[in-house]
Amino acid sequence: MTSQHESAPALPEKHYLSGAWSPQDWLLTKDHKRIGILYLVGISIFFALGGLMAVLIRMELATPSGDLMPADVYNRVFTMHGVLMVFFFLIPSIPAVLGNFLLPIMIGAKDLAFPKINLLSWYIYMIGGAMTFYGLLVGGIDTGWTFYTPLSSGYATGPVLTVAVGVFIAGFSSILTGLNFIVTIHRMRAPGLTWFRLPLFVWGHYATSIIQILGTPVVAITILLVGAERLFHIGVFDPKIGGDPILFQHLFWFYSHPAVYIMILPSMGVVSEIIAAFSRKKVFGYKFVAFASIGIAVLGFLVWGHHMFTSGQSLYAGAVFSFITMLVAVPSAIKVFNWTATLYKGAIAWDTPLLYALGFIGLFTIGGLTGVMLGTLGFDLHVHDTYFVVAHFHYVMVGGAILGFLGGLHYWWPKITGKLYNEFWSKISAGIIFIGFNLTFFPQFILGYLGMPRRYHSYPEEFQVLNILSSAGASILGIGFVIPVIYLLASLANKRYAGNNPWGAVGLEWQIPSPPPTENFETPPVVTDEPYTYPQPDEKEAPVGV
Amino acid sequence: MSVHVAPLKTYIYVFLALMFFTVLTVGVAFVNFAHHAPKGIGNVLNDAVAMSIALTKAVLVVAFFMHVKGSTKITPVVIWGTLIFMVILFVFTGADYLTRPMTTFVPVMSQ
Amino acid sequence: MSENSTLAHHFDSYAQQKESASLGMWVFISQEIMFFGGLFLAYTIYRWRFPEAFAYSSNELDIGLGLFNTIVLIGSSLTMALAVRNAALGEKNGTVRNLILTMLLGSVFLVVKGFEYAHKWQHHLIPGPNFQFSGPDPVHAQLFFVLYFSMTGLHALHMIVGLGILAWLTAQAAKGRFTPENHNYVEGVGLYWHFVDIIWIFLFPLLYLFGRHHLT
Amino acid sequence: MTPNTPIFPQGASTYSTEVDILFYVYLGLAAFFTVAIFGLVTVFAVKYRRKKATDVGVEPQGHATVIEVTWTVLPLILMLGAAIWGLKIYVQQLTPPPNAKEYYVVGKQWMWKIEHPDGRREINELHVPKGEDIKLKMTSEDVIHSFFIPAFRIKVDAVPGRYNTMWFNAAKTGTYHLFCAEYCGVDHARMIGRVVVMEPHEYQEWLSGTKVRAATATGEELFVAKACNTCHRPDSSARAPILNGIFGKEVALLGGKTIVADDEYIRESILNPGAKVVSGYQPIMPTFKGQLSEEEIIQLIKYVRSLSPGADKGVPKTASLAFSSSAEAHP
Ligand code: HEA
Ligand code: HEA
Ligand code: HEC
Ligand code: CUA
Ligand SMILES: [Cu+2]
Repeated sequence: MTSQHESAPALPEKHYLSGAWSPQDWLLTKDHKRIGILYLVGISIFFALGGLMAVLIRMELATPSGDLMPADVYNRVFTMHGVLMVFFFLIPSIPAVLGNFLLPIMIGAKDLAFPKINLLSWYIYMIGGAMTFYGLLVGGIDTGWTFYTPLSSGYATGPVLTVAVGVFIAGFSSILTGLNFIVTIHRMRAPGLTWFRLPLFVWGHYATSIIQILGTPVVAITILLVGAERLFHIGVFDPKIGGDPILFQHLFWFYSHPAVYIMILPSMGVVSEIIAAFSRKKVFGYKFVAFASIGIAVLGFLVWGHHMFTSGQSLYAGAVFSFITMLVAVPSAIKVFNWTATLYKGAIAWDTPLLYALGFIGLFTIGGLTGVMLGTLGFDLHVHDTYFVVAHFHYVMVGGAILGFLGGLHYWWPKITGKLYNEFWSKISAGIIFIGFNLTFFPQFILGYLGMPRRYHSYPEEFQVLNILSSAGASILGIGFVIPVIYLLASLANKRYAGNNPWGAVGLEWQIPSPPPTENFETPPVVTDEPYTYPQPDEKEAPVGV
Repeated sequence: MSVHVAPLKTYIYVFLALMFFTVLTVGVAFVNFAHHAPKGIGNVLNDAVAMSIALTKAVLVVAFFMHVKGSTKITPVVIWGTLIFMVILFVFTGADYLTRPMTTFVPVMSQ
Repeated sequence: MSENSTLAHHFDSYAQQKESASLGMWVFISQEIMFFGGLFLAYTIYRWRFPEAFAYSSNELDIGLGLFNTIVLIGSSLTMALAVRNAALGEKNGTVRNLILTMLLGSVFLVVKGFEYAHKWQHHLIPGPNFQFSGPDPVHAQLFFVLYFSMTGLHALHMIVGLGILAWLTAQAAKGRFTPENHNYVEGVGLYWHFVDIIWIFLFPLLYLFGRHHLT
Repeated sequence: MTPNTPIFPQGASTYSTEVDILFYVYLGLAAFFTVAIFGLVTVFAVKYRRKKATDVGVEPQGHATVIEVTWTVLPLILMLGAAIWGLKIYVQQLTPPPNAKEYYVVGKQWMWKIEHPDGRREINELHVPKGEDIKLKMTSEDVIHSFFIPAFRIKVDAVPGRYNTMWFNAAKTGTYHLFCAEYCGVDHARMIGRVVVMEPHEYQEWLSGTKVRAATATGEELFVAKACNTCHRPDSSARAPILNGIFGKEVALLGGKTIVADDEYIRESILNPGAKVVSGYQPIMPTFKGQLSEEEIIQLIKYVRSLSPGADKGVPKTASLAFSSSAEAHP
């Protein structure tokens, strides 16, 4: 990226970061942009914690015998890894950081509809996080992130209640964010910004919000019931009084399957933006991609039973869930194909965000295809609860969602901070992450097919070679994740300003200064164009690329 | 802006209707509809009647007390949307229970 | 749900602000419905599986108190609706009066509920080691009472929160904060209160009335 | 079918081969799509690389709906095909052949307790004869476990409060892994064991070679020891129904319903007698909850079943095809 030849852009005089910096100016801010930054701090902490747990997991699994830590410590480690990564990192990652920051700007609004609630949701998130962190400090819990009863309600040791309540609380942060987004998208769009002129990023978040509103409360009440059962030693799922543990699984997955789309849909939105910007083309099949988001959100609510094929769920229910699982893969396929088609005859600039987006497409495809395999009844009977599943979901969550998040972070970093990061290191680290990731998780597919169960602290010796590969990959991957932290932070001290539109991208967010002023727009914008309309070749436009 | 203010008596009528249905639902709870219905559906008939009455009451509250009639187009969409997902939750979970034999079974639990 | 009683800086008009507040409240209620939905589902499944246990357990509840409370709560819904109407008409005194009535009725409901709980306690109907049930199938009867306490407890919790908000709202109304143009808070709280009422409209037949016909 | 290399698991049942074939087909499909997507993305990214800073992409001409529909429908057909195939295999796994030998499995933190049809018990080991249909009926005494034999490509959860079943027909002798696949607490990773497949005659020898004397009493002894026989007496002064011949028959219950006396029903009658009272009797039977272990219950059930000779093999089908015992459809 070499956009610095024109009159060197200067930092605007007044912007959302230039205001007062006393603690209450941040901690009581109602500016969606500052709240986005607060969230960024929050999720980074939890990602680092979760990553630390991942490192411990991989160290333990380097040898077959459970020699590094006792079994119950290992169990706590992977449980906390899952809980932190899912509820405190990945679910809020893109919506609460990038969505918060960009969604109002992209639709030409001054803020989200309910700024106070937005701030409240951050506090709720942090309180939930603090409780969970406290739970971690006093030893962590060993229920698995899925909290299956009766293990979680009666048998597991540790501060299950604390962590469960932490997750319960954090759930409401997610709900409130979704609520805010829905109202904002419905009510705050700039004049002329019709639904089909919305960036796909906004569509992705709209779909995500639907899931947050309709799914999260169900898991909240479920977790509450588990907590009550633990507290009073008798409860709704308790088999001793005729309660059915499988009902817990229904309720849990009613949320937790759609929740995986909370993780991926925003990421898909980011990828759509990046692909369009870096190939300077309208996203191919814009409407198909937009509706695919909604399709995923709705169909995503109809497939949860594919996590329960071995549980004793009825055959008929299993068959229905399996078939609809195939249906839900279709909108994802539509997106993948449309992104690929967008690249066709584009003018593609190999900047770091694009590298992440391409990585996303490839790795999400692998993750998704293995998901389809898992959705196939006869096959799942073998690989359920083995490392095949672990590999599947890391491919979609790390290879998919996180790469999307990193891509978005790099893409909008100049907008958020007004600074450019180091181009060289960013490309190097993207490469390291790609290699490390595949080395970590590809061997796990094989392990799973060989039959290595997940959540195993020790394992038979014949699995060791693949496990060593995986552990080696994880250390590479870990390095790959640390480098961006360094150069992104370093860029803040950078004297080079990014300018309003370093990528030559279209979209409302690129028409305002970087970093944006507190009110976003001096004059309310009026939208007259379709999204992603790139000017035709001969017009001399923003100089970027190569 | 005080456009959608309904007359006082609307509220009173709705309240009276709600009272009527409340008393009705208590009354019919003691009638065994199974005696008057073909075997098979008889068992669920009482439940169906009670739930229909409750639904009617809910609709009254939503329509008049909560002013859905005077509100924007999107409100019914939100309500119907939510109900659809509730139905999904019930139907799919119910489908599992209805199609697997559920003989009750109290396990011996060690602990 | 609205941000402010005056026009907030990020809105262009009162209409936009009002519509946002209303949509926000509805989406919130949508969330609440799903929240209770989990419990209703559990109830449905278990009642279907253990009809006898549930019928006999249901008969332990006091239908008279249930009916009384239903009337009280619907009455409070009426006063709440009237309070909203008053606010829309700019009738400050009427608003305050009806809000106070709403709180009063809400409190009556909770007090009666408290007596019911105490009664269950005396009759050893609290699930757990001391649970005693003379009817058939005492094991599954416990399941009914677990659900009874979860559902009514959560409902009561919503009412307690509602009462707190109502107290605050009444104070605001007394200060004359609400105008015909902008009384979004009153409307929002009204929606919430009616929602709580609707939950009870379903809880009452489900918990108190089902299975009565078997046993008469 | 599967070579015994570190990359491919051992396959040792008739069923494992079918899963493998499905897997290989899937692998081909997945490889195709992965290579196609990766390939196209890379080719485009290289070929259409931005040359000048002012380059913009070329928008396609004409309608794209045909393309969109094609790449929506084609994958869908492929996937639905695979889903049907998977369903076929699954149905097969959920429908044990009628004459399968019945083994009982009880999961408990953190061990597997297994009982052979002849009453022999083992812990964490399962010896089975080759080439015979083996049915495992399982439950759990505490949390959910999952009985997983990778070489047979099957696992089924052992859930407290219900019986799930799995079946297999081992095709090769040998020793195979047995894992607990559902996370069940501290020593989940140690809840492992072996499945030993033997030639039928070896199995017979093995059975006779070891003393069968069970750790706990047999069902008949329990029936006396727990004083069941004081009420369930085959004479006219009995206060309780005679249990001879009830298994597999319909029983009339108080309240007008009927129920087929299957394992679950007998089990419930013992543990929660009040739940379903036989019409014409007083609900005086005490609960034996807390006085019997899961294994003892199985003994009692087997004993009650043995009182109905002939009925043992053919539990009538009740509601539907599913995991539970009462659902084994018989052709
Ligand atoms: C971001 C998170 C995310 C995403 C997006 C997905 C997406 C999908 N998942 Fe995944 N999944 C998880 C996270 C995710 N999953 C997690 C965390 C678990 C484990 C939970 C636990 O137990 O701890 C899990 C577990 C899981 C299971 C249960 C496995 C088991 O426990 O036995 C199943 C089974 O059906 C499944 C299926 C799918 C499917 C079909 C998709 C689909 O949406 C994928 C669709 C995408 C594609 C199909 C790729 C693109 C398409 C093409 C390139 C077209 C060509 C395709 C074909 C012709 C097929 N997932
Ligand atoms: C978003 C979700 C997410 C993410 C990102 C990850 C990331 C990783 N996961 Fe995780 N994983 C889960 C979600 C996730 N996982 C879930 C849900 C489970 C199931 C849990 C359960 O069974 O209950 C699981 C389980 C799981 C297992 C299986 C454990 C078992 O079953 O026994 C393994 C094993 O290899 C593993 C490994 C890894 C590795 C190596 C990474 C790596 O990608 C991590 C690499 C990251 C780092 C090494 C950190 C880098 C450090 C920094 C960036 C610090 C600097 C930052 C600041 C100072 C701000 N994970
Ligand atoms: C105090 C007397 C008493 C004792 C002791 C007793 N039962 Fe019963 N049992 C009954 C009565 C009475 C019934 C019928 C009413 C009912 O279903 O509860 C019954 C019913 C049953 C049934 C269902 C029979 C049918 O026809 O459907 C089974 C099975 C059973 N008992 C097994 C046992 C076993 C096994 C034991 C010992 C562990 C046992 N009973 C001990 C009194 C007893
Ligand atoms: Cu038993 Cu895991
Ligand atoms: Cu899923």
